[in-house]
Amino acid sequence: MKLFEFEAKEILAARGVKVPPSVLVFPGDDVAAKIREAGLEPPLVVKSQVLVAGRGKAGGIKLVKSVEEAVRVAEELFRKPIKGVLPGALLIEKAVEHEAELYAAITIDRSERKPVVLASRFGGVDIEEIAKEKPESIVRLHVDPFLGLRGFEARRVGKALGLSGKLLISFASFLQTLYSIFEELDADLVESNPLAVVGDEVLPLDARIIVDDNALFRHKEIIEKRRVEQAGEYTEWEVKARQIGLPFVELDGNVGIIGNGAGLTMATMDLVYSFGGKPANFLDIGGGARAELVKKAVGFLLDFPKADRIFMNIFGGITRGDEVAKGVVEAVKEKGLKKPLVVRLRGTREEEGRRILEEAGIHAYTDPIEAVKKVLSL
Amino acid sequence: MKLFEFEAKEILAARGVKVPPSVLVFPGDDVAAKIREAGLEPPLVVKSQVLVAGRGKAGGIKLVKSVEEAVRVAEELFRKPIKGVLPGALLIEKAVEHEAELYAAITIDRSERKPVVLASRFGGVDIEEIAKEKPESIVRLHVDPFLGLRGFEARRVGKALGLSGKLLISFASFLQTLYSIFEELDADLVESNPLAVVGDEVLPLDARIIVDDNALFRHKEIIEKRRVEQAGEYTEWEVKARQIGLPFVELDGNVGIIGNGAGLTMATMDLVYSFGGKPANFLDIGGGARAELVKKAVGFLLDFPKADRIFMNIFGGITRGDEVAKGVVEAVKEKGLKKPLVVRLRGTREEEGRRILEEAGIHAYTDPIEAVKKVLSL
Amino acid sequence: MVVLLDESARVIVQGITGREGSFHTKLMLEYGTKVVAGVTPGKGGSEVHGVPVYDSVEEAVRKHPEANTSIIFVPARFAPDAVYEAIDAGLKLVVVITEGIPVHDTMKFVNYAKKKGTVIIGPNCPGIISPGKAKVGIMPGHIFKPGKIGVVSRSGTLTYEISALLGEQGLGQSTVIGIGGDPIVGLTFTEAMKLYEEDPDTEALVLIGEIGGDMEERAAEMIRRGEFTKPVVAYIAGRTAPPGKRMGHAGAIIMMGAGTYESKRKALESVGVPVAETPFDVPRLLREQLRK
Amino acid sequence: MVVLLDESARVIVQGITGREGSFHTKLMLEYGTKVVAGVTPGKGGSEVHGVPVYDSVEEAVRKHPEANTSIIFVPARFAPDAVYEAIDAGLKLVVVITEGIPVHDTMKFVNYAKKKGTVIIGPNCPGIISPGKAKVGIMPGHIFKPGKIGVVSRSGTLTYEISALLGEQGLGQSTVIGIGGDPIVGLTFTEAMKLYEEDPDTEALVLIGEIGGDMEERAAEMIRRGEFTKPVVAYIAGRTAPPGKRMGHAGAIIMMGAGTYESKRKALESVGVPVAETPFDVPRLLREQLRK
Repeated sequence: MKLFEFEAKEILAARGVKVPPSVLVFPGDDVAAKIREAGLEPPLVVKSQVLVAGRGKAGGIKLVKSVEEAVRVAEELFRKPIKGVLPGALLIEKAVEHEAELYAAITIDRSERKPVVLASRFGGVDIEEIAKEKPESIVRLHVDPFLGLRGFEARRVGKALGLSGKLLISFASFLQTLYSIFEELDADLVESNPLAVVGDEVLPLDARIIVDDNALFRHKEIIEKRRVEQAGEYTEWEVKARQIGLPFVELDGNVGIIGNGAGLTMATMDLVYSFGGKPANFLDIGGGARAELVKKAVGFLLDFPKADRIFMNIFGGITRGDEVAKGVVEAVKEKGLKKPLVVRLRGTREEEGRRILEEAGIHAYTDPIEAVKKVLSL
Repeated sequence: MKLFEFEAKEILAARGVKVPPSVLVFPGDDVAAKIREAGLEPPLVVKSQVLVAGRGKAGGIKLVKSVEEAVRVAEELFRKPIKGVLPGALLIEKAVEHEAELYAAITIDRSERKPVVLASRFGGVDIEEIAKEKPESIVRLHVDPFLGLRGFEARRVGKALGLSGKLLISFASFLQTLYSIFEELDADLVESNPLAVVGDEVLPLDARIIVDDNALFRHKEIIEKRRVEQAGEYTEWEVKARQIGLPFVELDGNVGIIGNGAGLTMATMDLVYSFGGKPANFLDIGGGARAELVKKAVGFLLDFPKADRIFMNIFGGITRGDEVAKGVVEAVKEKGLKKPLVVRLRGTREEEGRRILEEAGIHAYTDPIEAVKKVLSL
Repeated sequence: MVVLLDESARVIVQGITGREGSFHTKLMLEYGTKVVAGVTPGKGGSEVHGVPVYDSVEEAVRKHPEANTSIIFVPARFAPDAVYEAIDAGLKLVVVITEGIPVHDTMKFVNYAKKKGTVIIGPNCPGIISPGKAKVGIMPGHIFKPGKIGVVSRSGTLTYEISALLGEQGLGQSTVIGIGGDPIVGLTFTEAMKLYEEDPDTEALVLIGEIGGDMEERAAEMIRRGEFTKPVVAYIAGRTAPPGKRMGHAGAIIMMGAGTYESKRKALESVGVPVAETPFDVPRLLREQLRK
Repeated sequence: MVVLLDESARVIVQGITGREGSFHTKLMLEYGTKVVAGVTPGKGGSEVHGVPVYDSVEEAVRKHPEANTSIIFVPARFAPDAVYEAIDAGLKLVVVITEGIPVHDTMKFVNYAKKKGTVIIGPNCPGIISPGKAKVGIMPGHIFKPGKIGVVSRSGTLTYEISALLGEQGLGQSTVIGIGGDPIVGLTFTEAMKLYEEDPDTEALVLIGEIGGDMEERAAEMIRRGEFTKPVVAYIAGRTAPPGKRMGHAGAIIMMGAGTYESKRKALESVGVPVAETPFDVPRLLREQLRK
């Protein structure tokens, strides 16, 4: 679960980190009044609270010189989708003069299977570019997950960035706070970019936290506190899918895709692509799906307008062919066969599944190549 | 810092542990009304909220059969000092029928330098007696402080007590909660005795938590939340001493004691005792005490009525003799030499200190034996 | 010999009384796997498909000292504890089927296992099978045929798909390992490859990768260093997955610019490993490699 | 040879720029201790009494590879980090003067040090002195005289008191260790005794104990097992401290019925160790032991 910038900053502030003074505004708010109440003096920064990467480059962050300009820009940003998603709120923040912009993050190094601190003196711009062009400028430090990030390790990172004196202490203490958030919130990523240098101290101008979805049961307070709903992260159809519990990702093409298992579903997309088609989505029914779930998934794609045809690719291991077939037949019965549906079915209870589908007038392929050619020819 | 029973039970309940229904009453409360509001039906248990050991045996816990009796007993307990201290509150609790009483605690094993789980099937009575008479009935399990108490280890303890089925799971989960409190609150001790067995579940009838004083800076919320002040743990003069920051313990004798360092102060008490005297207190000015602190300590004992004489024993290491002497002289100047004061002074800046004292008419001994004989002869 | 698993496996099923645990115990027994004990805390003393159930792994091992392997079906919240229990009881191979374990928990128990010398497969994996010898996992056993090809995969269903294709074309398998789809897994590609390299019964290897992470790049690096010398064919799922989008599980997030399809393909091809366009091209490419 | 500390000690002072750190650096230098570097994060580049200051122990050790010992004056909240830093930098003896460290923190770094092979003295201790050779601590150096008696103590001021008495009566000391008054300390009586047993320059040992804990009982047990064979005299403070009351620091709480004065005295006397009635009886008892 990705947290919004303002949520991440609230979490930092609750742990004693100084963040720029700001106010959160919602659609319909009297923006000028809110700015005055918060005692914010221009220049200000108006920031679209969306959860897509590259928000700044996409025009979601604007510097304004007056309250009037802030009001005008806020109206504009509320109506401006960033990479397809509209913000549920805007963060209006005091623009802070600063001497330098650093980068600091804690994430998990999958290969080392340890937490890793990443830091750079060149924050603020696209850190991925920096990582490619000047890999030596990225400082990495692995952390023993049973010991946590100790103070001297945090200072070692700061020293490697060339910091000294009080700024070194401020940076190290900030890193330790990031780590404590990383650990306490089961985060996949805790990041500040840019992390400004203001005199002897660091000040996070932006902050990102991604909490491990699998650990959310331990962090109900995050969900309970959320003031901005799904908006800001998902498209309209993705929101619908999440509401009925389907792991669905919207894409740009026209071929609806259903598979079982993330790997096979991705492979199915790749197959469509390599035969000249373009997938409209990713939809994985997982392992051991029952008829009910299959019905829901197929029904959803029958409704999903971007998909003008559906390609369903199932290789049953713990997923049973008969359950899959029953689900497909029920979905078609309920929604009607509004668009072409090609099914490829193999694995456990393949024959029974095939029979159920054929009885309902749906042909089930064995060979996926044959099936993909068919679906693209329609 | 010792937590009251009701505080410990609030902490357990906040972590999802079921505790007996109860209500906390303060002096002046309408006890009958409070019991009714809380929906408690007799039989009830009225418990004096004091922090001394052996509260039950000293008459601080009473079973009552009616609300009227509860009111009467509450009035009585509010006026009844337990080992010298009056309760600031009473906990009135539903008396719970139960099949057995266990003992469970987490503390620190100093020798192994690890957390240790202690558990017994024979809770409820004096566990120290059980530990002496049937040491084999106490189950001990050491915990790796970097891993914490893992579920299977907690179940191993339960199995060793002879538990099985759902009761085993309930007990193990209770132990893990105790451990999480032990760890999160930096506790010296987290204990439940008796821990009742009610059907398939455990239910703490009593609970004790002692938080490491050195770690209180991490747990300000505990101090902020405290509803019952010092009362219940310290005598009147101990409370006064704490208010001015002196580590003072009241004892039964008549010889006021001041020393530097806990070891030397205890040794000074022992010395007084072995020459036939009885110490009135323990008061340690610690290492490197300045004149200001010495003045405060001497002044305090000059006022303390139980002490009819004062024996001050200083061996200066980082503590300087001149600073000690200055403090003594100032205290005597302010309070007057209300009672005999014998000073033994050695170590760093011994001569200067001696000179300052002699100028003020106070003789300073070098030999502690001579000094102790003198103080006891007065 | 085969990799990690053969007829000598004596298996404890942790979480044996649950729906999945009980069902797959039956299937493992039918396949011929020697399941010697089950564990479900609080249910000690019962039986599942003739397998005795204990309250703890410690007890199970005491009663069945020949036990050397564990498979875990315990729900995500309790699975990390089950892993520690298996490690501390001295079991040398632990297969974690459970899906949805918080990654911080996995990170910790995987580090712990390493220190203690236990091999973890998974979590969120189909398990391991040495066809005809033993299966410790949830894969449909009949799909796999005995042979000389090793398969190591980040994806469950793709493993079945590709192993079935291989079998149909006479390319049976020595050992097939589904290492799991989570961001952190106990056994990585390179660690598995070390074992396949040493296994005389494995002639060639199929690597089934996915976008995200850098396990495929590290596999290529290992081949470049000459530490893996047998023929390899790879397939990588997710070529058309857009960057930054979650593809169903965290194993497929692309982060920090690393782990793209192109990066993985380039790395593997640069060390002479052909990368199949679709899963269905794998058998053909493998035959070509074996002919060389 | 002496125990743990001799002229070869090359010392780093952590927290050197603080009031205590700077003051005692001066006294240690005056005593002849070779203080080679100081550390205060953020103050690297300065100097204290001619000792160069660095931002980290790592840096200090890089510049002064002969460093082998550290003494820590860092405030309680930051002291555990300083201990880990010293251990990770490879220092083999770390003396923790700091008072008031949470016992959970101490428990962790002491366990960590053990794994890494570093000896911790303290926390909340006066340090260690080998009279005439080196002093790594805060004790007044002039009190101690070189000789053949080992002193190991849980109390600071009692150590000074008793060492001074010994010195006055011609009983100089080989090494005096104040192990610290906290509930958990890095070096226990028995661990120290192992070192004194092996030290040819120590002829007899004075144990200065306190009520609480069971270190004195364990010392007696060690003597019973024949693992410590030199003459021993003990003094135990707190005979008249009432049970269950806190006597100034947590080291003196009596818990769970163990650790009473009587239990300690009985244990020691049962293995032939005389327990002095007062600190002032120690020299006489020691002479009697040495005469045997």
